[in-house]
Amino acid sequence: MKNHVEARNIVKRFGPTVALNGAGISIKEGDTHALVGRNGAGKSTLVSILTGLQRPDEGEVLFSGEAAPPLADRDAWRRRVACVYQKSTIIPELSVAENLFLNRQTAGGPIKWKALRARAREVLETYQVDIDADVLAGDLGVEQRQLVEIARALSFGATFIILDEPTAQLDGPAIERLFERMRALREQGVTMMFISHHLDEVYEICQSVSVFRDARHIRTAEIDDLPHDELVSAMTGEATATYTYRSRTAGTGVVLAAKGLSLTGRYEAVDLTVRSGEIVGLAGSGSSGKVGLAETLVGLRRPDKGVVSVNGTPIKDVPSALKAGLGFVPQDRHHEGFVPLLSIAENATIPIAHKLGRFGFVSPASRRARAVEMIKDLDIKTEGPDQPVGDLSGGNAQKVVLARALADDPKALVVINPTAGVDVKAKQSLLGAVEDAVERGAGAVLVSDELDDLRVCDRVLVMFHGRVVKDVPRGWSDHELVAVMEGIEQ
Amino acid sequence: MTTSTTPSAPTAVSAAGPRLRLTRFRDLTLVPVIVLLLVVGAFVDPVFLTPGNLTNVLQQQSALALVVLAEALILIAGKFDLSLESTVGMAPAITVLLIPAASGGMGLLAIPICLLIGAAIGAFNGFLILKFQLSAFVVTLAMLIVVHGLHLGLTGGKSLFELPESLLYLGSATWLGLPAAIWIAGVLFAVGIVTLGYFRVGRSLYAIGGNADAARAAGIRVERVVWTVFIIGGALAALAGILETGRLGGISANQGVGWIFMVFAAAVIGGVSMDGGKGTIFGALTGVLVIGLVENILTLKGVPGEWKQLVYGVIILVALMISRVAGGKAQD
Amino acid sequence: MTTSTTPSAPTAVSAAGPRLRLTRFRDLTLVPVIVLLLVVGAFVDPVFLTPGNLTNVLQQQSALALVVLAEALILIAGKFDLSLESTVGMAPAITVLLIPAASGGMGLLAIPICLLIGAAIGAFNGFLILKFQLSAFVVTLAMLIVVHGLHLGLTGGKSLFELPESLLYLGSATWLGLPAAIWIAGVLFAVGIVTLGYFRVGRSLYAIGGNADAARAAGIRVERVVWTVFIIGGALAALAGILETGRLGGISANQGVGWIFMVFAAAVIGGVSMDGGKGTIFGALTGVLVIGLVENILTLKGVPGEWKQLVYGVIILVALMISRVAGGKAQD
Amino acid sequence: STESGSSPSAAASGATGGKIGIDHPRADSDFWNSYIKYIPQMATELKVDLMNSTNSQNDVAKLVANTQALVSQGAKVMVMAPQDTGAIASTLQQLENKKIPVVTVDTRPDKGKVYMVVRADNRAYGTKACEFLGEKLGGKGKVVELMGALSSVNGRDRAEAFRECMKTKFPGITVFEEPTEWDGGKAASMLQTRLEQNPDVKGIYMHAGGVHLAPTLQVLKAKNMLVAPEDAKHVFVVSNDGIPQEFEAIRKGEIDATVSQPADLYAKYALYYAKAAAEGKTFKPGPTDHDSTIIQLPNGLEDQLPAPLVTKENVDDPNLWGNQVK
Ligand SMILES: Nc1ncnc2c1ncn2[C@@H]1O[C@H](COP(=O)(O)OP(=O)(O)OP(=O)(O)O)[C@@H](O)[C@H]1O
Ligand SMILES: Nc1ncnc2c1ncn2[C@@H]1O[C@H](COP(=O)(O)OP(=O)(O)OP(=O)(O)O)[C@@H](O)[C@H]1O
Ligand SMILES: [Mg+2]
Ligand SMILES: [Mg+2]
Repeated sequence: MKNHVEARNIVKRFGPTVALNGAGISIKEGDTHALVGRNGAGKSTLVSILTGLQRPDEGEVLFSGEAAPPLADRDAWRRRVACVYQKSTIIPELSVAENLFLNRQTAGGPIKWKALRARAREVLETYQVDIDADVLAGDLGVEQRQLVEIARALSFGATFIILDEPTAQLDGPAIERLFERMRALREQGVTMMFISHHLDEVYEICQSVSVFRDARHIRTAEIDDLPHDELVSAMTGEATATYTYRSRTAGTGVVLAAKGLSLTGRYEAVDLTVRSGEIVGLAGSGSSGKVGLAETLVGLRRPDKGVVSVNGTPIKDVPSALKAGLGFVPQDRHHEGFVPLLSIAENATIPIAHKLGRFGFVSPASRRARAVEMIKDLDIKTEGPDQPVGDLSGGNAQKVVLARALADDPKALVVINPTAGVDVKAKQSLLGAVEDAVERGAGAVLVSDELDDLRVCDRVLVMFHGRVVKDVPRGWSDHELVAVMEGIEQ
Repeated sequence: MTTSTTPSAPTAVSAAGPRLRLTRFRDLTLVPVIVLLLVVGAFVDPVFLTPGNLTNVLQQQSALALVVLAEALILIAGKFDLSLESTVGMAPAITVLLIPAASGGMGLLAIPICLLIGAAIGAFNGFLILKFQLSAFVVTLAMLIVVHGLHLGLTGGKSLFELPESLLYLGSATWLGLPAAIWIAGVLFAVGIVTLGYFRVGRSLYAIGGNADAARAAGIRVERVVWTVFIIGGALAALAGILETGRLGGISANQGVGWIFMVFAAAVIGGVSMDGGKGTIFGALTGVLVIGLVENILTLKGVPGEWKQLVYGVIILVALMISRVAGGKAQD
Repeated sequence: MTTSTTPSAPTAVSAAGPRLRLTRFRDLTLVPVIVLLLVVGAFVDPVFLTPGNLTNVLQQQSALALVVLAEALILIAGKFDLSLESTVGMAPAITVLLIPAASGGMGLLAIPICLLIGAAIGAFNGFLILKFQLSAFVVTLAMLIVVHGLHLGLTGGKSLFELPESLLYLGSATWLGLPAAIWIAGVLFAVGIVTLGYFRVGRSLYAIGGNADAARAAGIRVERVVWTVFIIGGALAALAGILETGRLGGISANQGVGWIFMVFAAAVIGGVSMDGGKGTIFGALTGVLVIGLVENILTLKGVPGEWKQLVYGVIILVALMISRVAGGKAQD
Repeated sequence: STESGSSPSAAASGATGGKIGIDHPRADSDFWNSYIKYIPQMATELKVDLMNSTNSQNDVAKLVANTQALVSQGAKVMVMAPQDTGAIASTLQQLENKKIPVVTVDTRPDKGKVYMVVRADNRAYGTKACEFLGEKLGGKGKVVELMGALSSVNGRDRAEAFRECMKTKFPGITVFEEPTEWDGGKAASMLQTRLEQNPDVKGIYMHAGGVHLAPTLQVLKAKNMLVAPEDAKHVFVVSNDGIPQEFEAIRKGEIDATVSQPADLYAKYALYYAKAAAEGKTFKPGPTDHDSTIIQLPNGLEDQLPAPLVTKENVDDPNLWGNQVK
């Protein structure tokens, strides 16, 4: 089989940063090829070069052995390669139909909206996407938006598709549906490049894999020739053991309790108790209400009914929850996790600022000292506590958010999707830190879409349509848990 | 926004249904306000509803309307231009200095030259913002001062009233019984509505204002389009200057000064967002009309000068709240 | 989508080093500009560098400086307030109407009442923006008109000359050989610098402006802090009005009108971003000084009136470019 | 449709002629506020059928809009005070086409027909101020001139006349021209800077007492230069407008003179000529019965009302309008 896509000796610099340093990739026709590497390895940069959004400083891109078209000819690029970018390229203010046909609403002359909508419906139908072409894209959920992106990508008739971390925001069933689609495309002979931090997904869907590390290409292999351990060590550059889950016994004190909690449209009649020394998982498929519940537990949302108490103190908002001894990691670190322009030290110490000086004064020296401790404890890779968090890689930024949650030695910990978009190694140390905190006597709630994360939990509460339907003790199998989450089995 | 999306398919996500319908009518938010003003005006003074008076209102607003059109385009594309108000006075003034009234045949060049000056200012703004990557707000704030400074400096602050005929024509002529200015503004708004509603280049403004990176990925030449919008904006402001010059018969050193506040008020109560990608040209037009009608009613009613500004401000605030409540979503 | 892309690899870390250092010195960007202006000024006129003249510059800028301080706080917290300029005139004017000069002992209440009026305007702005979820730009644009309209309406547009002594005192007194206004502005800037640099509540402004949701999740009471900032901003603008009133010995109906342009220019060339979360109070202060020095030099040099504005605008534009080039990052 | 709705005040006062529309130029200046206050009073005295007045807030575009509205409401004569005399030409043309006579107050339109211009001679203000200062200073020394806005024709008239007179009659005097945009804050800053640079300034000419008086006194006071006229350190100050605060300052010896721009006469004769126009009367150049002269302009007539120089000697004259307002 010949190479469908090839990139050779690509060098790309952003100012002093070298994002790609002589890296390359070659993908065989009809292959589903994985690209893996730690955060900041240069994966997305390669994507932007392969899709003609950025010009490499050095090196060349070939499609089926031919040189790539000039950058200005976007349509030529789009016929060759379609892409679902890591950052959404949906325009929320425009309708789904217009998003599908962005900048090609018409070949010339005025746009015929009715015809456009009909064409959009056709495209959506062809790719079996059940979305109304008329709604505003901004009103769609994450999965639906992604489907629109995929449908749009495919509608160009390209035979090469890139998917940059498409699964990072999807839950289990949605990922499964995506994979179904990818398999169907592969049957039709479409070549794909798939980027993910979930190595099990790579094993599930891909035939071959390339590993990038520190802006360089490290290795390319058939997936069957590269066992999990070897893949991880290729990514990290060192041998990394698989994560070992620890066991512990829960204490007696209740650190976090909710009674008769309801929030219209999100969840209903939830009771929950978390004791010190235990980790309670919260699982559920998309829209099951788990995040809404977790956000209520920390005071971000006010329930319509019921009370949450931390350490016996009823809470009414975030400040009162923090005061009662709660620490938490919010769902989306970019959205509500950290302030990108502020330093690590500052981000990590916001909730304990009052302890770093008197009368509202915050001593920069003690703040720094605390931050240095945290950096050491959580093994945050940084040049120092004064570096803005916005400059950190995803995993390290997430560690800062966790450091903030742990800053005040919390009695109760609520952690939502802590490992989203984080690479293997960072994932391990994040989970390790949560387990450490619990061993120190805290009680934790861990909300996640990832079964791997849930494995550290002592028990998992499964939610379905806004209700807690089952309390699953440790020792579940993937299949078992997923069945409950899907509402197949009670 | 999106004049286009009609909810028809039964598959519509239930939650999206009502919201969709609201957004679709968002650019009609001010229509009831306009109806209300027409009723109030009729009670205030019998003259109000006469064709003569309504024509006057339209004519008086036509120059401002063109600047609102320009600003709406720029806002929809996600940028900002404060310097338009200075262009309104400066472009015709410089034109007069270049082509004095007595220059004979050259006089025909006055309009193109004036538009060119406006376009050049827009191009310079675009250059600083796109190539120098400066914030549009800040660049055009400085340019507002610079352009007006040029006007003051070159004219010595004096009003100009020996103007070439061609510069006076558009603002003072009557075509088919209506002032030419109304025709011009009307046609340009129609062009704007159609272009932004039905043409690729117009739709690309929404894409750029909504998500510039996504627009770029879709093959829209973002820089080129934005630059063009700035240039068109400058030219429209210059045209507004021409209409105003013709209407007033002279160019004072203050022509256009202070307009930008009204321009933003009109655009924003008309539903154009400061964040880009939202709003329609029709909505902006309703904003202009509301402002024009309010002014006219206050005048007919003879509100004392010292209270006029308060009444005016309160009405704008109320219109804002109405368009906020009717528009549904929070602004930021 | 996880936009989580940022470096941990050594290649990238090397890059962060210099950038970090640059941002730290960003608020010193204008210091070389100030030095340059001092040198230029010394050449323009021997009087320039005398303590008397420099004191004058500081005194003339002190009222504007307080409004810049207010705007900088509000901008850092990620909001906007255009109505400050109207408060500068309106708050002292209403105070005088409430407490006429001849009211004896009541006169001592003048300053607190004036500050309260300013605070009330800020509180109302905050209310509309936070509770009504209206855009700050738009609300305060309307409020600019409303507040000035109240000033005009209640005073009938007249200048007020008969002022209570206490209202005149701060703007005209001399303490330890320096005008009191300089001391007041100096102390408030020092308080601002220390609070925003070293105090929890000050740092929270950066957190809110940088990412309000993250600030909320970190336990900062975002609404309360933002509201407080609006109230402090209004009170500072009222204090600026008091200083200006004392300096001028009367309150004209136009006091403060048009200031907002200078305020934004000063804040922005001083490195305060329109996007929130960026900039320092010290930077804003350097912006004020640059503007004051430029004005002083232009006056000393006797630049003809009609050219002054142009020169002025060009200098601001150049200062902007300098702070852009020195500051490193693109603005938006 | 224009003659609908006869005003009740017309019937009550038995006024003749026709409805008179009046637009005021601004509501934020002391001089104009006094003028605006005189208008209804004079209208009753002269039995004029005055419509609701409008205010164009110093914006010529608003003036045009207001005029159109007043005309559609049935105005037969217009009284206006265009602060910007260039940009009113087409409006005057339209009014002429509609046979509506126009009386302008304070400013003389450059183009377009006017029935009568009611104003004092602004050039004379400049000359009077120059002569007064020139004599007091003995023909030498330095003078600061706080000017208005460059775009104001009255400001320019005063400045030009002052400049011309200084050049020809007192070449030994240096004049610093400061454009203040009618802004008290700018005036204070510029004066302060100029005094720092030239501590030997001996005279100040202010174009508008309403705007410049308070800041000037405040700056002089801060510099300890506010001393009696007998003192050698005294700075001679000539103001313009004739508002009560200026008279007060003259009495206290803080300033030396002002030109009284007669707000009351402006109001009175604006309405007087408007009524005459409505009744179809005509006037000829020459002296009038009220100590003024009508002169011929290319586009109409101008009644040049007397604008006396007020000094310590005549400051208590009860006929001065500034002594009549309370
Ligand atoms: N536009 C840009 N300007 C400056 N630096 C950039 C830019 N885009 C990427 N980089 C830098 O290039 C490097 C590689 O980034 P890239 O996004 O390709 O990583 P990635 O492998 O996709 O990481 P992730 O798994 O977190 O998505 C990083 O150091 C990143 O900070
Ligand atoms: N801001 C919001 N306003 C209104 N409804 C919302 C909002 N966010 C989520 N919902 C809806 O509330 C329900 C529960 O959402 P929640 O986020 O708690 O579920 P989830 O299990 O975390 O889902 P996912 O895994 O997709 O994030 C869903 O129907 C969702 O669409
Ligand atoms: Mg990436
Ligand atoms: Mg969720």
